[in-house]
Amino acid sequence: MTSAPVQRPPVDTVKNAKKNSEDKQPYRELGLADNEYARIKEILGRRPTSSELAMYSVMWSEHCSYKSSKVHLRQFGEKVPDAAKDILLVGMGENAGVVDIGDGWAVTFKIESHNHPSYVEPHQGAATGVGGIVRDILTMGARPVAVLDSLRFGPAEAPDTGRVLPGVVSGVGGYGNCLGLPNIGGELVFDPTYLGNPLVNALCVGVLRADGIKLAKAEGAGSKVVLFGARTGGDGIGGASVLASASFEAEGERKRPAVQVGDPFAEKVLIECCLEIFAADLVTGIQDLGAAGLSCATTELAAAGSGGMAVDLDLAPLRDQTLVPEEILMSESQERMMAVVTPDNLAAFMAICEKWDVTATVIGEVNDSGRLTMRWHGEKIVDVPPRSLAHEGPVYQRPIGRPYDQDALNGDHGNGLPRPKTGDKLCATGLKLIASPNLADKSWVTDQYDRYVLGNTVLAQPEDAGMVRVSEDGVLGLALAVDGNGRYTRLDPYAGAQLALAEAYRNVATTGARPLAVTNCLNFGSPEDPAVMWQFSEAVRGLADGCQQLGIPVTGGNVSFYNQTGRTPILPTPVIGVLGVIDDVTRRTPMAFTQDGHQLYLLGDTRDEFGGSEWANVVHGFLGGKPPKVDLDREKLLADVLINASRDGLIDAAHDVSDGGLFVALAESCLRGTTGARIVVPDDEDPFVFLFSESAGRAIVAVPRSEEVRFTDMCTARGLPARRIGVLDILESAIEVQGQFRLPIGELRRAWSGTLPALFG
Amino acid sequence: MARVVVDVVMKPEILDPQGQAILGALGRLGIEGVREVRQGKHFELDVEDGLDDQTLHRLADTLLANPVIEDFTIHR
Amino acid sequence: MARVVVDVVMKPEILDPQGQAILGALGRLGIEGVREVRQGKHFELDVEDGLDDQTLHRLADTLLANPVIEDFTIHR
Amino acid sequence: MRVAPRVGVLTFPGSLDDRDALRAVRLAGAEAVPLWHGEKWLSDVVAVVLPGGFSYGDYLRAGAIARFSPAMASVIDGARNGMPVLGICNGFQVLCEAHLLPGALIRNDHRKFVCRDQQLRIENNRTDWTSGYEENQQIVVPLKNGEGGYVADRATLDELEAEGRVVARYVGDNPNGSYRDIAGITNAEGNVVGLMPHPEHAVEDLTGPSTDGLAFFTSVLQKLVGTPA
Ligand SMILES: Nc1ncnc2c1ncn2[C@@H]1O[C@H](COP(=O)(O)OP(=O)(O)O)[C@@H](O)[C@H]1O
Ligand SMILES: [Mg+2]
Repeated sequence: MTSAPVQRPPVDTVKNAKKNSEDKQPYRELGLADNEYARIKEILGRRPTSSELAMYSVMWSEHCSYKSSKVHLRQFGEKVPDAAKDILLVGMGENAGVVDIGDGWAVTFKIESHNHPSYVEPHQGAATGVGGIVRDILTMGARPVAVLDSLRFGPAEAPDTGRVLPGVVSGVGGYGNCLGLPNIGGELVFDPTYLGNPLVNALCVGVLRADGIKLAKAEGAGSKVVLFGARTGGDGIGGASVLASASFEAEGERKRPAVQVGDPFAEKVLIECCLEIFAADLVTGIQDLGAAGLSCATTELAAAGSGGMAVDLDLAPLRDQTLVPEEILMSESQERMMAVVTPDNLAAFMAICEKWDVTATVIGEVNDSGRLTMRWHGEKIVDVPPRSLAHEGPVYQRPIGRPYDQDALNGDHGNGLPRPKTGDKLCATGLKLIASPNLADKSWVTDQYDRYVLGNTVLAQPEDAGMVRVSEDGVLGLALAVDGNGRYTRLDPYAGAQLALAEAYRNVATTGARPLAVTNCLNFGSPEDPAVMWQFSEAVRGLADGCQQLGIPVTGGNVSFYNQTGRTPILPTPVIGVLGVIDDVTRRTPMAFTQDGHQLYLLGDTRDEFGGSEWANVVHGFLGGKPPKVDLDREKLLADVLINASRDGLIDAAHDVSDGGLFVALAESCLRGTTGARIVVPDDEDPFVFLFSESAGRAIVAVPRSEEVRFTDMCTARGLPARRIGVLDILESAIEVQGQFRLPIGELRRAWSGTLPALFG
Repeated sequence: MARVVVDVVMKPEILDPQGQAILGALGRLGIEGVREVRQGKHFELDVEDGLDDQTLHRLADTLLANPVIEDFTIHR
Repeated sequence: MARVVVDVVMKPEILDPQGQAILGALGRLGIEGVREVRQGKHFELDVEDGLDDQTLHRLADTLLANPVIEDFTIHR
Repeated sequence: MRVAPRVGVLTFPGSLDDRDALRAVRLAGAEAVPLWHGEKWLSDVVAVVLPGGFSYGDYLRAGAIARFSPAMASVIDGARNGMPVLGICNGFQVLCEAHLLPGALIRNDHRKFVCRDQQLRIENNRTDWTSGYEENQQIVVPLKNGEGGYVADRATLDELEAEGRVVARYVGDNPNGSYRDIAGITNAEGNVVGLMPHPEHAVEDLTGPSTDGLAFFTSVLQKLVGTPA
């Protein structure tokens, strides 16, 4: 024995792997199944080196390979509506989809989850979630222009919610604000099933010229592979420690953090640097480093390009000099990008990086060998066909089984739940709903987000959809809304996904924008649980069919499995983002009631539908029966009317009717505005159903008297039910439901705005 | 009454963007010879003499530091 | 190479919202016996041995602390 | 036709509201000139806006690192020679760090970032940047900051009050714990103004809560061209 200074562990080389082909490897600890490991050996004709094993394990993980969801997600591609084919410039499969919005402009947008990290370290988990999705958008060649965040937590009053929620909100805000991206919308939902498993889904949208799209491919032998941005550290490589201890002498525990800390300033600089590089047209391919870091970036670039790449891993700039190749390959350090640059462009590329003080290093070269090879200290440690990692991962048809309690759940409609019958009780029910955490004022959250930066925000929360002007010298705009409903989806996943889609679609149309495309984040429990897989497959089918019927394509998204506490899964929660376009942002329709004497119309049909409703949830803690009926043709018709009415200047305000029903919609528009409303319950309606039912396909609109005839004629001609239900009244600062109750706006506001501050300070 | 100091720093393996930003600025200030900077938090507490070490530790662990990403030291 | 620590605290007459918030949270945690909390910053620098005291002082005075509102101490 | 005066907007790494400030300058009728922190040369501009944002991430103290940039040396020279300089939000923090304005800005008392439409009272309309307002005019502009609490020692505060150097004060709830509700101050000469809220985000009906902020930019233009713009 010598007492030599700490020695670097020996590196497992390709040569070594050929020689000692039967060496035991810790593939199971890395999450690879026996058959998967066998396939790797078959692909390579030998055992993998430990670096290769690291790469296969991350690239073939559920998160990166979509092995349980792939067979279902295919429907999104297969069911792309014909009408949408020519606007879809980039479809699913790239970092984010891109749609053509006319005038030479294109938009790219995508939603992604960061659920598990946000539970462990709420602030950093949420922050890096925003950072990751912004890089996806940037990678397409776009300038990121806005973010939205969809958040779900356990019960609002639970102590752990008091830990997680403020951290998540400060993380979303801290990162997005520091990047200078306006936050224009999102969701905030509480339900007990999210207590040990919050959902943090972040959406980013970017704008680019339609001819400026960048793709993740490494083409052109001789081109340089440049790693730029932050240095690589030991972040998020908990898994690699298994490798380290098994293949190296286990000399104490290696300290590798599971938590990543974000550096929004570094990302802001990286964005500006990339945009300058794009403007000068200096890259042939580009990829962000997200999950699976360098493993993912190198294999995806190589697999999509001319097929070969040689990397010298020693050249990767490190934050921590003790990292070994396996760790470098798995590290999820934030704020990094990889570009493919022709030798001619390299000097110009480097000069821009220098201007922005961004570290940039050539770490490899594109070739036509068809192999991805990597060297470390002069030895070859990786030699793989890149497609085998990036595209040819395992695919599973997981067992599917309807949950044992589904029929019982659907069969119990809660018919016995007592309903308020008197005016006083209806009023008390309304107040209780509006003060409940899911429906209360969200400004405790949204006031922590900058909605003004960039100076193009036309609408932001609490409006139905966020809207931004595409360019400051035009009036073309885009609108975005994101919605999900776990309770509806639990009752009927096919319908629940469609209801979420319908709501986001309706929210976009309510502002006057034409819905154009869809992104989605599918948050579910374990795919190994057949009941969860049933929920998942039904939700995907529902969403794909729904998009086809509405004529808008799914352009991308994200799947998050294993959202459960112990063996109890969260409510199945597909979160749907819909993007819309508006020709003239000055014609937008806001939600606020401001004009005295305007006539209030309810569009759509109201039915006795309380399955999964906020009323059943808040008042009775009950979940059962069927969710509201889905009628997507009706949603289309409603959207057409809202869009045309906005364009022709027939309406002054509009708000969609969803959670909490008509009463909540009226309350929100009054609270946002300056007038009260006098409402008459139609003779043939039950007041409770009229006020609180959650029937889909509805909206309220305020119509100036001068436009009333034109507006109602339009509805009649198109066959959309439109009922006059009241009038706006500037002198009456109350919601008065004639013959039932009169609720002063002040009292309403106190109930609505007090809830979150009381809970979170 | 006694003065207790608690210093909180990022765990060494965790990225410290704050320290990095300062290091970058030093060049512009024309100061050479600083190799590494880490920025942490410094708390000064005035505590009654009866406050025991265990409570102090709990205080640091739950309130002053975030043990997921930070380490702390107590100087009594 | 040497480790230098610089601690920065708000001047006593400047309000310290973070310290106050911690003091408030202590009650909720059921911790008694803490009278006052002030939150400052703690810097750990790795400096070359040649770096003189004067430069270090300038570094603290111009960059690490804002003398308008903060005091600092250097521990070499 | 007279040539529009050149008003610069200085971008630091991490500046965010620089485009908005450029737009506001343009809408006011001046020529908006982007300036880069690394260049000492201020491109012949006759006034400078230091925009909002998080220069260098604001990790150390807001504005602490930006003040050392080459361009700031020229801004400081210019300011001492009477050039109009407006610091908005992060720019205000930079001006304090650079000692062009007294006091400092610290973490909001509620320790959260806050974005809201804020009512202000313009108390000093004799500065280069506020001459277009009536004295004590109330305006609404966006406020958005995490470190917006204005602090200074008592002597400084008393001096500011006595000399009428409080340019703008918060009306209604104090949003961040600023001493004496101070939202903005000026130097003794009235050419350097620092303001926490964001007038450049209240210059268009479409995107702001009002157009109340525009007068900051028309005021300086009027000063520069001598006649109403
Ligand atoms: N976490 C959040 N981030 C940003 N905006 C949010 C968030 N939560 C809710 N909002 C906004 O608050 C408003 C009301 O939300 P919600 O009632 O869920 O809208 P809707 O029912 O129309 O989908 C919307 O404008 C929404 O975008
Ligand atoms: Mg809505």
